[in-house]
Amino acid sequence: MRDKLFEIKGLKTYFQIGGKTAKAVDGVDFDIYKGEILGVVGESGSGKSVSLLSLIQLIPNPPGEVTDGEIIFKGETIFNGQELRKIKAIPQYRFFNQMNASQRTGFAFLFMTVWLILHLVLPIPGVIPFLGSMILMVGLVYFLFFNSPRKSHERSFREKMYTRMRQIRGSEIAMIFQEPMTSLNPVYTIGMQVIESLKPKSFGEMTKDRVIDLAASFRRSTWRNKLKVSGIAAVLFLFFGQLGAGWSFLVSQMVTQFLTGGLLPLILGLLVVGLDKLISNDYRNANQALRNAGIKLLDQVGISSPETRLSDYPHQFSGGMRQRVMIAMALAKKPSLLIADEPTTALDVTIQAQILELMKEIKDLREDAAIVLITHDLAVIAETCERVIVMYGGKIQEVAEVIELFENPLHPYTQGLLNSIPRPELQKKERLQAIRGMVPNILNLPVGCKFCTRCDVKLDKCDTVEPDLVEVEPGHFTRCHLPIDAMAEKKLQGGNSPEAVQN
Amino acid sequence: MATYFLRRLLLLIPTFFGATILVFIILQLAPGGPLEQSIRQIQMGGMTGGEGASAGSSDLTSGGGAGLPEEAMEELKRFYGFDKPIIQRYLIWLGLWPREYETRNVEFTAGQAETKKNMGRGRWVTVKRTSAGFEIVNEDGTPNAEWLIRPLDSPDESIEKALVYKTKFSGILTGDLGTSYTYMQPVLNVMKPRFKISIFFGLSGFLISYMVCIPLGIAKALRHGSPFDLFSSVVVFIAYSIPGWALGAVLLILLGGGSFWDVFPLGGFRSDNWEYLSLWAKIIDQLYHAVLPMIAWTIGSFATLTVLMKNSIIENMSQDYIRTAFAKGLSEKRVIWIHALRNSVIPIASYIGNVIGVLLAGSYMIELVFNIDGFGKLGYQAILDRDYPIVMGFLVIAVLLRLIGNILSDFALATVDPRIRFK
Amino acid sequence: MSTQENTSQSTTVIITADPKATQEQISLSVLKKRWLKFKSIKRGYYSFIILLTAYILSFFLPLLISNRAVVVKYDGQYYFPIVQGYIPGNTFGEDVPGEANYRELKERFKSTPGNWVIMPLYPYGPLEDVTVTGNKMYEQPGAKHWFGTDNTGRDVFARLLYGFNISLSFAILLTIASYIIGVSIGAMMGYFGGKFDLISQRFIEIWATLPFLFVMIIISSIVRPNFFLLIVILTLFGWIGMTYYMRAEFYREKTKDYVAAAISMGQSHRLIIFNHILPNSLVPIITYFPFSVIGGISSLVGLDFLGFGLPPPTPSWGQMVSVGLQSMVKYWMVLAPLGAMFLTLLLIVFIGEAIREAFDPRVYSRLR
Amino acid sequence: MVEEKQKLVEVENLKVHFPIFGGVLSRRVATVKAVDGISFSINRKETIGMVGESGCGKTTVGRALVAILRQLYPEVEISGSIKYHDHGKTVDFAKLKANELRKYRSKVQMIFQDPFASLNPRMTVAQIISEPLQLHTNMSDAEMKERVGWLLDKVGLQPEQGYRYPHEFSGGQRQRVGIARALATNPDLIICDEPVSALDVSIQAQVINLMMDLQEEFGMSYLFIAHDLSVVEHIADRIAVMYLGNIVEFGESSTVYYHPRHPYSKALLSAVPRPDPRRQREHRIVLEGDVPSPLHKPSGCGFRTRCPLAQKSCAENIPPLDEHAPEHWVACPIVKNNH
Repeated sequence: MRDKLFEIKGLKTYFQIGGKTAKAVDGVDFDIYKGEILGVVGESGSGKSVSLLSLIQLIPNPPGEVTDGEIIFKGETIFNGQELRKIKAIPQYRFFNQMNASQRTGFAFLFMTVWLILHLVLPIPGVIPFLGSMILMVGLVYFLFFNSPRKSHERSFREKMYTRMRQIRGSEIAMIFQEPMTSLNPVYTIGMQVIESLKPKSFGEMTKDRVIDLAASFRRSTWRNKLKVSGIAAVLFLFFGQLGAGWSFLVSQMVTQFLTGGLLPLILGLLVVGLDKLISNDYRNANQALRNAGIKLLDQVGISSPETRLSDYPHQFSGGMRQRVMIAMALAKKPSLLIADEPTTALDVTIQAQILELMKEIKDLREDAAIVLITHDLAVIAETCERVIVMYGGKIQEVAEVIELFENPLHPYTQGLLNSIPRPELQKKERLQAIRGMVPNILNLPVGCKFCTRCDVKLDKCDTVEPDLVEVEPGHFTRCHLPIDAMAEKKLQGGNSPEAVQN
Repeated sequence: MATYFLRRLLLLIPTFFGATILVFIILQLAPGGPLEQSIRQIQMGGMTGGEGASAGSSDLTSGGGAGLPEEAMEELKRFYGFDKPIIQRYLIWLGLWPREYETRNVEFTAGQAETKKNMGRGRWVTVKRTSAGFEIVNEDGTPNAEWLIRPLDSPDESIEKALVYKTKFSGILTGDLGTSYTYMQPVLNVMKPRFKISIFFGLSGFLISYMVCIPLGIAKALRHGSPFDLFSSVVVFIAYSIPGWALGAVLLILLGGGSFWDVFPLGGFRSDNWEYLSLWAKIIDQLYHAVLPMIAWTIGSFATLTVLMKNSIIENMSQDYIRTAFAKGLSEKRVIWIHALRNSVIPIASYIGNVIGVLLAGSYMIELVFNIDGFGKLGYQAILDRDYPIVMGFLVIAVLLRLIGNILSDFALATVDPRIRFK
Repeated sequence: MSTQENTSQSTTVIITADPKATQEQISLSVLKKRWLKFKSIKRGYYSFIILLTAYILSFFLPLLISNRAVVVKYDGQYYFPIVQGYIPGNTFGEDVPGEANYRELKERFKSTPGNWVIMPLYPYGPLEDVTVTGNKMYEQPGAKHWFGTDNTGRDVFARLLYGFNISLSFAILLTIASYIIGVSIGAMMGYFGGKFDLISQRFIEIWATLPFLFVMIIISSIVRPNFFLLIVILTLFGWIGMTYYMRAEFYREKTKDYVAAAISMGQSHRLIIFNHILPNSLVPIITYFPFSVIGGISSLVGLDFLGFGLPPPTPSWGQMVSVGLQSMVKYWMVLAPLGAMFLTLLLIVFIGEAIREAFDPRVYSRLR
Repeated sequence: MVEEKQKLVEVENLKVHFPIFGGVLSRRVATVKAVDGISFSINRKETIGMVGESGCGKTTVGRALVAILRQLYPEVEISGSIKYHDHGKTVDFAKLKANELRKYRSKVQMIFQDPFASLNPRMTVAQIISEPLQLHTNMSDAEMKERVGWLLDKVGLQPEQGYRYPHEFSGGQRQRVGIARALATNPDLIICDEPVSALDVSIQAQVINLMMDLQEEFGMSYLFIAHDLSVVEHIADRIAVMYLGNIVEFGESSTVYYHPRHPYSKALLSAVPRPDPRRQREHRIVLEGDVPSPLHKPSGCGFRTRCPLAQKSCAENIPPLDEHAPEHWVACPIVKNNH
């Protein structure tokens, strides 16, 4: 077996929705090996995206939270659920822990009201003491009612975890998302965003770049253009100047206004050129190197004329092109893991083919880099992946090598998924073998096997007992009573020889 | 983008004319105009109408200046330009139709063929009545080209009246807002000093509210649900529930030294002895007077801006591109200040022009409460006095500012949002 | 699938999870669900209850706060001045000309058994001034006049409460009137689009460029407005804001497939607008309603303050403030009406926030 | 396919253009040629599949066939004809006035892509389904109630569920409601605009089965617009492949699916991923670039900018749809010459 890149153990991610807990991911264990293409397949609400987002801690918190589990990256534990559980055991507030939230606010307001009434009763000495007393009041209310030691512990735990995570994101794990149309920042150029994933520029550096750009465009513009701009500015100055002066039409005044307007753009231009001179050559060279790296990245993902496209904005790109830009950004630091979350769902088939080809190409760039492809489309899995995880109801239902999964699916859900796709061997207009019923709501999952509400081969115990994820055949895990029982029986028969059967 | 702005600029023209026509019609058709105001003044012996318009207007609409002789009425009408049809008056006001000035009456009794008239500065002309009309002849007998003449209606058959006048094109398009009836000065001259005061409050209020609201909005968004957010929400709620001038009034009562604490001056823009103070004392005095009005000024946009900023940040922080930015491994600070902020100021940018529009026109109440001789108060007083040139001038400037504000909004929007630039 | 979608989808299908459970559950329309959500936001809900009660009570103010007695028994006969209105003083044997002074009457009847007067809870009216004996100008707040009296000796507390009813009624009527115009014009602009939209937009742009309050002052300084005329004038300017929202709303809703479905069935424009799109465009109408009411109250108080609002004897908050501000020591005439306005507006803000929260819940999510 | 084919709809040279206004004086600056001269016909009881990438105009064709474009976009320009044969009578949907159209609206209905947006959230399911009945029949309330119950039963929902609101249903159930609404007036033709692409994989098959069952029972025709080629191949009798507002290939579904002739169809089909991990994919044709914007359509053949076989002559005029084989039309002279 290859080296493990990631180990995920017992991962749980819960969302708080309207006072209820949605167990989006509820105890997921899997490994990612170096250099593999792993497919994760499932329908909406199966938890496939959330589990991978949990892996790089991109779960919006609130409302979501990675509550438990362990994430180990190359032997280093980057998220430790045990530690978090210990913190959660600390009482929430410093005082009055028995109060609920509305009581707490109620008492806080009562406290403040009493304080204010005291001010009305007692003589008011002046403004400054009054303000001081107000500040004191606010401070006291906070300390008595809202100070929470648990929160600060939790905050420092998360801070530590996120700090480490940010070092890993981008450089070790990169991610591309389903919606290429919204995944790029609409107000920054492609160049800025691509170069940012190589090296984020500070505000000062961005200003410097702006100056360099402006100076270059000033130098580049012909004298004709410069005169044109000057002329327009001069006329505008003259018009508004005269308007302000009540149309005096004094010649000297008009000449001044005209000249001011005319010279202003030139002076501004020279100012920018002057500023441009102040910028050091080292900076320019470093900048140029970064820019070239950005161009190379865009070129690598198949964007034509990358030099000019660097200064375009995302809305000037089509969906497929944006997804290429996303891939370019993800590849910037040559990460060891690329997570692609339904990268082609929003795209047309022909563009999907392009993107999938591209993903395979980048696979060849780095031997040991792994790719996780999340999708709901089994056909895409069949074409690209080596190993497949099937998810349903926030749990892994089946794990197998891709050929094994398609030829010998053990879980009824996997079988159902495969059967509901029209296949060439079906007669035309023949009814498809659909899975009956609906995808259960994530807030209201069954107690036993998550698939029991739609399963055609359900046993009685399926309603109450959830099977474990068991390795039925080498490398083929499944979470279904039927194959597990069958295997156990086989083992029993095989292990205990004929005597056992006789008994 | 150039065509976009060119279009916006071209659209300014019809909007400007539309708006001024509307107000012109309202003002000119309505009863209780400057005419009645003058009549009342004449009747009451020149008493000024400070009591508020409430008492004045209605009882005059009916009988009007019944006590005045017809002639005086005509004279007044002509003075205010009410003897012409409204379209002509509008065009005159715009400066597209000649305005009559330096008018003089001439009268011909029955049979009289010519009369002499003093045209000022010791010059005399002879006005002749012929069958074709009137003729003006200089003392030396040459026809006069400088003066024009037109007949007037006369109630008395036997007397024929005419008006001798000069014309010029002078109106809003030539930069002439007319002459104030009450101040007897060009409107622009009346407005200028008051304009400065309003700009002082408007601009500094604008800056302060942006400087407070944007960081506060961001902080609230990032600490949504925390005690800090809750406490600042209380302030926001209070600011929502009290109009700026009302807060000003309360502050004045509490801190102005009337019944409670004496911390700040009662109002005014500066102390009376401001001229004689040292520079440092001048600054202190100015600030001292400005604190309360400024609070009242700022509170108006405080709640809206803060909530707008907060919601905008919250909304943008849950966008996909923020997730992309985090997935790149950027620090939280950078994601907020570089990626979320620029997108979040888009709605605020479109709010900027709005502020410019309200900058001057929206401050009557605060200026009234704090007794500051600003632009708003001038407009208010002009309405009371029926000083139509000032009212119209005020409107023109308010409309222009609002239009410029709209363009400024568009410009600000185009600066922060490149998608607009390529429309 | 993004997490965002994940969470939002799961909120929409909460009830569908278990088909058996749904059958028993009473089906709720969207509006009912919103109402339940609003009820669950305590601050807004209680504010709503308080404001509603206060508003309803304020219609019965003559029973509670008035200088006219509720019942007078005099010489074996019953009088109901509140209902009957003006009763001359000599009816009850008072020798002062004019209306009976029931407070004095009450004092007098204490000594005469069989005759009695039942006064309202707070025995001062909003309109009785110094011409009534016993009333003084600028009386300090105290047990007799809770919030003092004004420049003509009228009781500030009584005027305050009557002013509450007037302000709120005014603002609500104003908002309804301007919404009717704004919604219909905006809806037509959004639905029909094309030339009609373009022309209306130009007109609205012109209309919106006018400085609203200034033109308002001009108009009300020319025509002496009464309650309804003032509503009409303010409506002339107030309708614009809604058109933007409704136009945008109709533009958006029109592109949705249920409208395409209705068109494909051959449904008429009128029914598509009223039965299909309008019920789905209620969110801005409902969420902005409280804030428009706030705007209405502020406008009225402001106009009253400037002296261009309701005609003089009407109890109005703004008028009290303008009198009070003339001298800094009559603090009660500024603080009391402004305090009342503040409390009213605060309640409406709470209601408005809760409504917004119920209709347009913002999911706060944060990545790190 | 021996039974006699009865034509239901004949589309001839249909063009749908959307003008774009811009510039300082908002004059017409460009035209989006969403549909640029297409002709095809639909027989009774037949399913026509229509495939193509996004922006190729397939949805516009569907909307033109139910004649809702003019109401949705007042400025749209429609030319050509959509002849609808209603038992001996023939009407042209492209030219009929709105009030005359109303009589025929019950005969052509539509199912929409997004089950969340196509049902009015403020109406109960029963109200939604009874709306077309109110408009096109004179049923009494009791009859209507019965009919709605029957329809709900037909699409696999319980009649009691009629009193609920759309938001209480899952995506698949909503799509069933949409089908019931389309079915209410016994239409001859149902336009299905990507009816399953918003649904979960396991639900898609249920809805497709339902649609096939209903066609079996009621005998209406479908125009099945989709981008999922394997589904289209399964359900459709004939397939039309669209590219930039034109049909580039039209024929029996298995012919088009397994033996495409037009280079675009070939590329499109080879790009479809197949659920077979052992399949070798060396011969996959990966097209370069994106579909050009319909605002700047290339001259001549729209596909020539991405076509591996493109020649100079392709830029000259739009290739007509020729019958390359019996019942198999292809709009590419080069392929024809090569055969």
